[in-house]
Amino acid sequence: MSNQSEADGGLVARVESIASFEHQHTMLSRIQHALHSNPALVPLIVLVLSVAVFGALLGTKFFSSFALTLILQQVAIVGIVGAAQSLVILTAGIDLSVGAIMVLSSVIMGQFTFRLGLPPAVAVACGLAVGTFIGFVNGWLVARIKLPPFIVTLGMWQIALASNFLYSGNETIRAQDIEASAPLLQFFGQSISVGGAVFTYGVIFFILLVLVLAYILRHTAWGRHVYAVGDDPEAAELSGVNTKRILMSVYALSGLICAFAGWALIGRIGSVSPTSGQFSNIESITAVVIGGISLFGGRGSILGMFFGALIVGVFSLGLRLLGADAQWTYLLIGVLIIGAVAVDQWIRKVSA
Amino acid sequence: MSNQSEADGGLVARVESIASFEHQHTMLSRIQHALHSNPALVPLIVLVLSVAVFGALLGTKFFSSFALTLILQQVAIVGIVGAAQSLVILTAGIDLSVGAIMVLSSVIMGQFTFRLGLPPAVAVACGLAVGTFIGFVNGWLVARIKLPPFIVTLGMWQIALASNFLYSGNETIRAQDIEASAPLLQFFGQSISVGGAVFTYGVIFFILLVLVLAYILRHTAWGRHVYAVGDDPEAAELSGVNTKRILMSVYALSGLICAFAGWALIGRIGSVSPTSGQFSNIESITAVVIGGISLFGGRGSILGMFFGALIVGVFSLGLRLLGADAQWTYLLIGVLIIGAVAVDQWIRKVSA
Amino acid sequence: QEVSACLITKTDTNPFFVKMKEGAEAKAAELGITLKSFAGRIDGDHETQVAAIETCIADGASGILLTASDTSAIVQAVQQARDAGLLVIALDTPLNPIDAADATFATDNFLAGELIGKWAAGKLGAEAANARIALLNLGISQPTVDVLRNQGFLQGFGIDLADPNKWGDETDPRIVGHDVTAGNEEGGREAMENLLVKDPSINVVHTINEPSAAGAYEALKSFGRENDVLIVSVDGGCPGVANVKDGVIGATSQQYPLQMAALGVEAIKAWADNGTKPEPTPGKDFFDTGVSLVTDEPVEGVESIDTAEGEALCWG
Amino acid sequence: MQPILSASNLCKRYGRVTALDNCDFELMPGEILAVIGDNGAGKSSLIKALSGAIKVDSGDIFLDGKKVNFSSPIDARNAGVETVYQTLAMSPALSIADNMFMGRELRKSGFMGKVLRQLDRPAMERIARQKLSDLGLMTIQNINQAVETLSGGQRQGVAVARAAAFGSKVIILDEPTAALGVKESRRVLDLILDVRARGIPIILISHNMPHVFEVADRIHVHRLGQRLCVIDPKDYTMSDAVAFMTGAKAAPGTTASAA
Amino acid sequence: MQPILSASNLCKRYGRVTALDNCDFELMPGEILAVIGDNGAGKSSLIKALSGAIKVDSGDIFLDGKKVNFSSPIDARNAGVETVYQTLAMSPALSIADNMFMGRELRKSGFMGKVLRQLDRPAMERIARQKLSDLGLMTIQNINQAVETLSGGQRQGVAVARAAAFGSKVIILDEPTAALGVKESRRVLDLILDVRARGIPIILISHNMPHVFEVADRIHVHRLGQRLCVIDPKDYTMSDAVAFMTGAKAAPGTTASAA
Ligand SMILES: Nc1ncnc2c1ncn2[C@@H]1O[C@H](COP(=O)(O)OP(=O)(O)OP(=O)(O)O)[C@@H](O)[C@H]1O
Ligand SMILES: Nc1ncnc2c1ncn2[C@@H]1O[C@H](COP(=O)(O)OP(=O)(O)OP(=O)(O)O)[C@@H](O)[C@H]1O
Ligand SMILES: [Mg+2]
Ligand SMILES: [Mg+2]
Repeated sequence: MSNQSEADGGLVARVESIASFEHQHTMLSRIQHALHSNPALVPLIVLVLSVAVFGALLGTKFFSSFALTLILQQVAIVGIVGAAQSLVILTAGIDLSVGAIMVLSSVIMGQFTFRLGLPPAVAVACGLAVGTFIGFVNGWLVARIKLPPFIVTLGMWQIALASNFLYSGNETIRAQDIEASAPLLQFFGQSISVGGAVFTYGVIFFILLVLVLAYILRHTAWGRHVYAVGDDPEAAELSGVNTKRILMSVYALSGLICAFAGWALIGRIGSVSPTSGQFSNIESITAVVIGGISLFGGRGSILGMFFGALIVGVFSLGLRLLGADAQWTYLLIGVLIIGAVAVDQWIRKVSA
Repeated sequence: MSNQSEADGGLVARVESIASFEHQHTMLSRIQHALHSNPALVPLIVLVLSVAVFGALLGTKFFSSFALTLILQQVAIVGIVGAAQSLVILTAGIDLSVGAIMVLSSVIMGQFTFRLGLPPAVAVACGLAVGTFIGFVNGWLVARIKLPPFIVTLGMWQIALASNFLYSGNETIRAQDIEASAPLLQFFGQSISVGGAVFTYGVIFFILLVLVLAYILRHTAWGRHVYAVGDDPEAAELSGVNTKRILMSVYALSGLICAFAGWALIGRIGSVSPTSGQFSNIESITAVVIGGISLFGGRGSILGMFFGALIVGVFSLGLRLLGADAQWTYLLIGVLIIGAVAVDQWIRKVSA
Repeated sequence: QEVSACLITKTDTNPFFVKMKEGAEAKAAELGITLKSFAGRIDGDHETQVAAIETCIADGASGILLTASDTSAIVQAVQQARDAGLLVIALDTPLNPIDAADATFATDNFLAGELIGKWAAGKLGAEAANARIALLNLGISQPTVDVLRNQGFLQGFGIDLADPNKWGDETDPRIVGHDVTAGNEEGGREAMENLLVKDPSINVVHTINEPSAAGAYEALKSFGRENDVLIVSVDGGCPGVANVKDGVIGATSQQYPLQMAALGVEAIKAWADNGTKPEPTPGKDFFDTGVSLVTDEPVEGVESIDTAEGEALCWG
Repeated sequence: MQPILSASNLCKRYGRVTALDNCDFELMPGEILAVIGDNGAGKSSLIKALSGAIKVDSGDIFLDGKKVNFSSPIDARNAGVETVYQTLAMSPALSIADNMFMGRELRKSGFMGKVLRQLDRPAMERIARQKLSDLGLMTIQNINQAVETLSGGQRQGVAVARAAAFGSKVIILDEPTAALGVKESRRVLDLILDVRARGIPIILISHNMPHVFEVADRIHVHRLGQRLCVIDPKDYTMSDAVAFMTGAKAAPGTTASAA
Repeated sequence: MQPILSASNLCKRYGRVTALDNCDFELMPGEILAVIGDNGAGKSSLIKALSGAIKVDSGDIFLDGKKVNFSSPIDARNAGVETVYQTLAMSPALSIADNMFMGRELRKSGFMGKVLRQLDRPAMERIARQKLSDLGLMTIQNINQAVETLSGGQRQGVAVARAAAFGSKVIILDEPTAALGVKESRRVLDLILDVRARGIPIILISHNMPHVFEVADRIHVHRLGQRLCVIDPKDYTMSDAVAFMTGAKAAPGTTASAA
């Protein structure tokens, strides 16, 4: 027809075999490939190494089922909040209000029970609802009004925190009172012991939450859409993802998870204290980033966050047990945050 | 030659006029265009409006040259740090260590003078050098080791802050002592008054710094490269920008500016206190983002940051004067942060 | 067997706690005890304190010296430690309830506030009825010390407290306003500026601690008001006492952290050696380590020491 | 006959730039309509307007004679209009299979799918590989490769395969062969003809005149944000078409403007 | 005659994918060398290796007979090798003029330029507009427009204009006309011939066989990460070239492999 066909003439006898190159399948290249395709593996290795190092330095004081499960208890709250943070960061957002939502929800659970006299179950439900609602407002502002997540949640952080102080009247509800009249609030503080290992319900909830979210992110359409939105929102929108709905559901879910964290917090400290959680945002972001989730969205896995939270917990407890004083501990954690990510980067480079 | 030329035949008599559409040049469309092409204009408008509103509500108590220059004094430190932050954020980074660098530098200036007995000028130079060095280390880790800026500066924040407390022994150097033996340290605290308006040297430095940086970013090759690196580092690299050198120079400059902020801080609070500046990072980021600089890099202007810092200052003082108590002020500032950016977004949408 | 003890302070950046730590370390070295110190990151950070208590239990310490950031919220963790056989001594701030700890060595912060309140009222004399008061507090989360000092001051000055468990709910017209300082110079200066613009006639300033007082003074200086405003504060650190001497601060209530810490370490040693617990001050439910008003301008009816004596006793 | 997709008087301005200037458009059932025009003439803007990716300032769009108002590409897709954008619209970090099924993932049957809403990955991967093979994209070695690791041409192939697999009413292709090799381009042209044979009309934007003249039933010539004319490739030569589109010759049905 | 740019035994692997597999390469002075090959054959990888944009796993590169080791595109540019990448390498938020002069900005003369290092914007804008006009990119209405607001073809035009303006030793073009219209493509081909007339050799990657056969002096056929053969366009037809590149015919100088 046209001259293009002149060139196309060469296609008549074309060979239709699939192009293939040789592959070397050495042990090393397999490990590299595994590391590359499982972003959570690197933090896991860092975690195992750090447990081993502290175990060697501290002996059974550290390397006991009691101490190791203690770490789990210590990171559970940050970890639950970190799960919420992971979802938001995967969409290329950031949630600075997580800690404020958590503490406001716990205060509502406590005050609704003690000040308003609601049954604890209802108060808990109210707390969860408020957390979800605040998250939803965040999501609405981000998705509909198209405000930057950093600003939205920065504002919401201040709003929720101030509301928390104003509403609670800076009043702590004592553990004894809660135990006596509303033990449901301390639900996540109960524990089961196996040998020396102590698993509080909060820890169990944390682990289950991570597993469920890992499943959802990996194996459902919603999960893939969360990644797509974080990766390139415009492309996601053009290729048929309802980005607004995804964003709003992510922020609302994040709020709900934070409210659960607030409930778990009551279990952990026994009481309801409005001054809790002031560093939750920075700590949860630390866990997320050490866990290998990209702050630019779309890359990483929530299991990485789990290991990231544990790495911080291991370093904190280990250094404290080594007797480092607080400032030295902060200094070393600073060094180790950079170090952990540098190792991660190095491994990825080798495997690239 | 080939058939492609068959199509090209149509080009022989091609018309070589520049394509042009009609343009409507209404007043409104000009304003819209101006808003669109000057990202700093929107925060400026928000600023002017908020000054007008508070002025109307509060009268001369607020709308006096004294009160307005007081706001400048109150935002000068955050603003200087915000200038450093702006540079880093324009490269799509973030610097959480700004506050820590600032306070560590100021402690070094103070302690080198009083503990080591160095001449104040030398001590100041040492403080500036240390700030620059820490910034450079940040830059090196970001550019060479390719670690995420959030993580690098999160770690550096903890390291610098802990070093600050460890080195200073939490010891405050009193204003009276400094005044007596090393007034150079308080240089930025001196002021000139014009009518009721009071301009401290710190404020003047802040304004000059913003103007100089605005010039550099707009009118030098280095400035354009900063934008290019933030916009798309890979494209910048491929099109001939030495991205590593740009990143390192940006972080080092940021460190230097923070060290200057530390010096200015001594001028403002009179004394050298290791507990200052704990929220500088979040406050400077707030100013930057309210000022319309994108956290994803490459977009925005440092003048916007200037107005952003002032907006926060105006709201803080205005709300106080309206009688809002501290907790309510926090809450309202939260609302207003979101509101200011929503207005910004709305104006941009109209003009798009 | 080696005896080890833990010191857990609210923060390790406030000179007050730094001194407390130094006192405890000196005593521990003297008695041959291993001391590990922990701290929250900011005032109100009780979660880090809980983690620290757990660390001490895991570490097998004999006792804990604790200045609680949230006096109620920490109780459950303290109970856990006591159940594990550790002696828990509250330093500086009593727990809520006070018997949640085995013993309490504390300054009476309310009394500390009351002393400076009375002094300020006495200094103004009849003018006290028309005073214009600025209150520079710690933070919007209203930590316990913050409330105790603030309310103590107001009580001493003769102002109705409304709810004594929080600041900011008083309606007395003499109060110009409250602001928060984060307990440092920077916050002190900005808070003072805000309140001065709001009402330039301020003539009495209560500050939560001496660094915020120093900041407030800088603000007053820039307004040209440094000579006609009374600043009162609490702490009694050496820079603070020097500031009293220089006339920056009118009066300050001095506390004795070194003594608290030393007593605490001795108590733990005794507990580890023979299981004895310390006794409270007769007539009080805690061991009062005392507080004294430091000023060079004593007023009638308020007991005080001068700055020379204050400097001899100051801590840092 | 009624056009299946049509538009009248579309206008779209970007700041000072006018991308669509009272543009009309008509696509007849079962035809391949090529859209040609200079760079920046507004072709992509036109099809973005048709597929709901941008909101026009004014003008109406009709599908099957009924006025439609697509507020997003999802609406258009649900109405059966499938588009390959010039920018491809892929999520770089996700796999080829994920991208192909984005927004219409297959779920497992039974409990896993209904209750746990688990994706049927094996099925999605199988179908994805099948579609790519149909296009002759044999050099893709691994269907779970992230899209960002593909060559430019491979990416384009994936996008075209996606549209061809799912379009039910109209398929819009914005320069689908720009980055493709000779072999792959030929496959795409074959595929376009296949799709027409299935009765689905296609809008093809292309700068490749031989391709356009080979497959198009009608050619919409776009110039300065407007439809200049619609020509039948059998009545005009490539040279004529290029002359119209660059303004060298007056378009049929318009008064003369240039020599 | 000595090749101006040559390479031997280049290897590059991405994870499990082999992009370059012992590839050789030779560019003679003053010639236009076309590189053709299937999508994913490794053409872009080859020129990225030559221009310092990627580090090869092994192999050597020679410029003017001397072994070179470009560690970044800047090195290559400083040595006079200018490249238009397939991804174009532009900063979307910056203006056309900024992008054209990225990395070699003009400074004002005198105090403003020497001491204050101020850019000479008017000059840069003038030259940028000039270069674009030479390419016939007339639809660009505003030289200070951000690159992200340009149509795909306009962007490509800007990238080509940049390379042509600054290349002094070798110019490499990776599919420079892929998104260009008929008129603009013709301009690029004219420009390529102009550049050769100035004595500067060009490497042209293209899938457009008519273009290739029109301008190329020699054709490097790339297949499966290797140089399959180099042919003279006067000795073979397009059909032959396509057959070599897709493996349908054995390449000249190799033993037979397919019918
Ligand atoms: N988002 C945008 N913002 C501003 N201007 C835009 C935007 N998108 C397109 N334009 C402008 O609108 C005009 C039409 O662009 P469009 O992409 O529709 O052209 P096109 O005909 O598809 O060109 P090509 O053949 O090069 O793809 C161009 O001048 C372009 O610069
Ligand atoms: N960054 C990368 N990571 C992983 N694989 C890559 C990367 N870049 C290229 N590849 C792979 O290397 C092979 C060669 O890619 P290359 O881009 O060189 O092909 P090409 O010949 O330029 O193709 P096209 O004509 O489509 O542009 C492809 O299989 C591609 O998937
Ligand atoms: Mg287009
Ligand atoms: Mg290529």
